[in-house]
Amino acid sequence: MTAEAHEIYALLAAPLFAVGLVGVFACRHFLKKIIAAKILGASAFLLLIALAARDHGEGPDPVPHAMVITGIVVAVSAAAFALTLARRIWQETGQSGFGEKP
Amino acid sequence: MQVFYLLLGAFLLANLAAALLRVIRGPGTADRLMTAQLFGTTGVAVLLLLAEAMEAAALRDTALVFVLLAVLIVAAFTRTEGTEERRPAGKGS
Amino acid sequence: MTISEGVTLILCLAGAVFFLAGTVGLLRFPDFFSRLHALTKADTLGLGLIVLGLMLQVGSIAAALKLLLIWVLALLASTTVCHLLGNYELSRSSGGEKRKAGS
Amino acid sequence: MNPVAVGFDGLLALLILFLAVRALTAPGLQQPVILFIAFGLAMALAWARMRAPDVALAEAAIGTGLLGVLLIDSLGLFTRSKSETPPQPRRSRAASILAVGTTLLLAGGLGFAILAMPEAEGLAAAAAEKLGASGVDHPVTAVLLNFRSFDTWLEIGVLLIAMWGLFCAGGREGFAPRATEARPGTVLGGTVQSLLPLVLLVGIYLLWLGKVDSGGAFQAGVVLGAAGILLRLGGLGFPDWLRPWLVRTLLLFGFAFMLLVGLSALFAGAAFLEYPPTLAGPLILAVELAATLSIGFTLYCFFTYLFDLRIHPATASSES
Repeated sequence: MTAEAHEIYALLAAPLFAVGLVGVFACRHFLKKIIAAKILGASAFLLLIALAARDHGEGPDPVPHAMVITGIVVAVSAAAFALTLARRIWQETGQSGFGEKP
Repeated sequence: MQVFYLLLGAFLLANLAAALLRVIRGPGTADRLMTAQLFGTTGVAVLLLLAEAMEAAALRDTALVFVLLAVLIVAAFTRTEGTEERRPAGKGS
Repeated sequence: MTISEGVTLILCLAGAVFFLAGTVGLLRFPDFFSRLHALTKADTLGLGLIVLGLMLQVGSIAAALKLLLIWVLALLASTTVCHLLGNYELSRSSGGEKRKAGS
Repeated sequence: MNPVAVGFDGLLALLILFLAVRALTAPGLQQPVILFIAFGLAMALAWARMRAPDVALAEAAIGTGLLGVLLIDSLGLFTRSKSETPPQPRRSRAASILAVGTTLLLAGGLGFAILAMPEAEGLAAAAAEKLGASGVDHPVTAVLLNFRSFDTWLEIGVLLIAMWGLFCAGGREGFAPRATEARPGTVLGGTVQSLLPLVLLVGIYLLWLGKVDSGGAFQAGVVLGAAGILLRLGGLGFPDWLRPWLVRTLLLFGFAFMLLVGLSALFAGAAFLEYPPTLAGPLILAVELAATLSIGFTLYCFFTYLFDLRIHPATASSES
């Protein structure tokens, strides 16, 4: 495993974060907002793991790995909750985004 | 040999990238889902190649999970579409 | 390079060719069913060849059997997915809605 | 150093970035959802490349198993009874330029910051040093269930709260137990029948593997949850014998069990959730088992609750 590979993924985290953050605000539909938030989260995980691997080379640091595994499960439960809210709003009002005319 | 496996993996990735055109063009959802399926199969192949290239046997378990759950997405889609039509309730109360 | 490595090389390359064929079919075939046909069959065969090639290289029998299991499961998944998608498209096109042929 | 490796990683990184951008800019909902599922699969490959098979396992099982299925299910809800792309006002040119500009600026700034980030010691050495006393041989499992078991406990708490949130936001507390609607003889039914034992086996295998290698409670829990989803999709409804009190017990089980273990450690004079080294192995196994059950069951409930809710909405006006 070369050091360069981790640099690539660490650098990938930057545009991913930007895309996700802008997406959270710019996308209208709830579903897309949720997807944007998930991409945002994925970029943070990516950075954690990539930096852990960069600083250690052989034998990755188990602490960030454990954190990311926990994070993935937490992120998915948050996404499930957000989806439920979005679906309820859609069923009650017919709105699929904020500030939409029903 | 390691280099060969990685090279082959990169080729399969390029394959995936090309297949994305079908997701973008559609026309139907079924067409698009087909590509998600392709991602599954090719992903398994890439994982197995990586397991060999990086000498990380644990990646084979990842591939196993990939392939076990490959059917879920499409099954969820056809089950969702198969259920009878229900309109969203009480628009604007 | 040993003989087994050579065989692996050839098998994996052949697998890659089938993956390529599947993708070309997915992109170039005019209607849904031929695309489905091209994709699900070519890819499973490609995966099978790669699995076969890699089986020669893994050290233990257990690992080789795991690879085989992965391929068998891929066959099952691919078949099921093919059936489900085909069925869906068929019922949709015969259910009054006109199927859009090609892209 | 190795141009082929750099080529592979570069290609994968570009693919991931393209999938993310396209998932958010594509019209309609189908493309974004399917591209996002592909994004998850590509991320799993990236984890594999970074020698994080534990993370790759979790991502693969969540991405293909749970989240993808939830999104596809929601897709059916949102695209129904309206045209596929609801008429939306076109975004003005200025707004698009603003969005692209902000993205580029943010990406550039963050990229610069990441490159400038100093190397850190990390905790790998500390974790490796204490591994002998943790009761397991796999460092990631040791961190999850011994060194940082407090995080894991709270994380199971988050799952519990999320399920609670689902009950509140969904408008119906609990499930609608219905008889099996299995359709014997269908291809999907047959596949589920042959896959299910294997999925369960792999779940248990992963749980067992966590002691020595990549695997453990989270991955096993996610796989077991996916097994439940498979069953639901195969036609088996929420089982009748799962009475509400049993559902609550199962949801609470992992959290309560870890709390009990933690408190008993506290009364024994140790810190909260501190295991005595001699008992660490068996205790971790017990905690893992409880955590796996709870995680798996909660994830299954996420899906089943939403799936049933879509078919049988809770709101009175749509009851038929």
